[in-house]
Amino acid sequence: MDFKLNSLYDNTKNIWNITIEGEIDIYNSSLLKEKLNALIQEHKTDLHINCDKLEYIDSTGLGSLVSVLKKVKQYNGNISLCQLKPNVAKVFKITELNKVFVIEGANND
Amino acid sequence: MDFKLNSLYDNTKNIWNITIEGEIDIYNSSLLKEKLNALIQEHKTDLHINCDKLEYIDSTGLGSLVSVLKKVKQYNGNISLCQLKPNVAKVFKITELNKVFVIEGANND
Amino acid sequence: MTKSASGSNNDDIIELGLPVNPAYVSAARLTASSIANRMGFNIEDIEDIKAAVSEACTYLIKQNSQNRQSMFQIKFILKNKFLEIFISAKKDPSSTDSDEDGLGILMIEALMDDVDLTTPDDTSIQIIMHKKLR
Amino acid sequence: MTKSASGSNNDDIIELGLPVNPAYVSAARLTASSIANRMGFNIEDIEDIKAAVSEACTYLIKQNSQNRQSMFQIKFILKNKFLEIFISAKKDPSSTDSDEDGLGILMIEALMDDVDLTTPDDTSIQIIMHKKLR
Ligand SMILES: Nc1ncnc2c1ncn2[C@@H]1O[C@H](COP(=O)(O)OP(=O)(O)O)[C@@H](O)[C@H]1O
Ligand SMILES: Nc1ncnc2c1ncn2[C@@H]1O[C@H](COP(=O)(O)OP(=O)(O)O)[C@@H](O)[C@H]1O
Repeated sequence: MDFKLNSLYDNTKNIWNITIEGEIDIYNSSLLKEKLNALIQEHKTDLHINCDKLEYIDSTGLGSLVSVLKKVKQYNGNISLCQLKPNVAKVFKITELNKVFVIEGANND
Repeated sequence: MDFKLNSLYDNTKNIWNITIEGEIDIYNSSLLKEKLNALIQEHKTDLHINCDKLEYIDSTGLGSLVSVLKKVKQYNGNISLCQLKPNVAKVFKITELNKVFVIEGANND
Repeated sequence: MTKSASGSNNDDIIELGLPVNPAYVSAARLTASSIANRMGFNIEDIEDIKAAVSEACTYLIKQNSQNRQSMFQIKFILKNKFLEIFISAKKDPSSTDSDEDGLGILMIEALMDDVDLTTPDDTSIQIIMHKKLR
Repeated sequence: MTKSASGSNNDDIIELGLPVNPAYVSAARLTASSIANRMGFNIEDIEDIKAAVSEACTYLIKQNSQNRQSMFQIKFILKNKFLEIFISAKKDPSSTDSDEDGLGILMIEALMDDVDLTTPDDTSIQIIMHKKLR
């Protein structure tokens, strides 16, 4: 019931390829923020997050993503998310954060 | 949290190939017994049960299997189970039912 | 389980008491999901109920930052055509909503058919929510 | 969550009340699994705790076949080095163990470090079980 974050810096495209697995809630959302902030300290680039195995994210997890996005915007970068499960896509939609992040491709398994 | 049973009669080998997915407990174990009894009424043969996707079975589910096994033994048939997950293999072991059923190959994922 | 499968005309009631601690929100979520599943909700509605219970717990934790010894009380009641959920906890006398807390409540309102936030007295908060069986 | 992560020296306590009905045994199992996970048990021990709670509920249901309106009370207490679980329900005055019921208790004994079955009075049964954190 925790989450796992894998990251790989793509040298040629100059982007962070990230996958997040598991569940993000008030128990671990500050850790998500710390891990993403560490990445953008290393390389000030766009973040591509694959959410294929992200089972759940709550309001505090969304808050962490928004906080990181603010920093990314400062260097004119962006955060895109792909392969969202229906329940995860839904929380982005109802909070209208689907207009703030770049959301690509659904995951309807 | 329910279970799904798929069955396919193998004509050439004269066996029932069965897969059970999900969880079996006091809520649905009598249904398991009914479904297996219906199969052996149709063809009095050995039952090969693949437990690859069986997440849980309780004492009442084991009771259902034992009840069906008694009927299968009457026509000198057998029940074999394969691909048991560690927790499922464990309940067969602690109840010593691993000596009553034919248990083949583990599933250690 | 559909209502008739319970073999009774009375409402089924499930009660869960948990420490007001972020570590246990996942347990509340999982219990809610399991109950909603048994009550016959479809997959999308189960996810909605799960998320709404989680957000309600999170909201109450934020209103109760000074006292980690107290407990959530969560009560699930299966009425004839809908699930009713009561979630309550103590609140800090000084607590006020921040912007971010509002996001959680907004989400619950979008996910459930009816939501009510009450303060039975100065020291506690209760969130009541309904989801219709379709 | 390890003991120190809870930020407290007191025992964390989780309480769950469920209708004595086969439909809710899966909810008890899932809640137990989620709590054991948070308390830091390893995967094998989580499965053991889950199965033991499930078998205890099943045993109590069988001793209480006449009264589907009553409730299970399940209490999880995280002590310093072990998890203690209390599960109780009403029993039928007439109920006696069948062979098959014995299988469930035998399984609990194999899965947990310590099990105790008591009848606080003629109308109720309580199963108390311990699992050590390793
Ligand atoms: N804080 C609470 N926690 C748990 N259950 C509650 C709480 N408040 C009310 N209930 C339960 O909800 C049900 C209906 O409550 P109530 O608000 O009095 O209903 P109504 O407004 O429909 O008359 C009752 O069964 C009561 O036990
Ligand atoms: N039937 C029960 N249901 C829930 N909790 C119980 C029950 N019996 C005892 N407890 C709890 O277990 C803890 C220890 O109980 P007790 O048997 O009195 O302990 P000990 O034998 O160690 O003195 C107490 O916190 C008590 O609240």
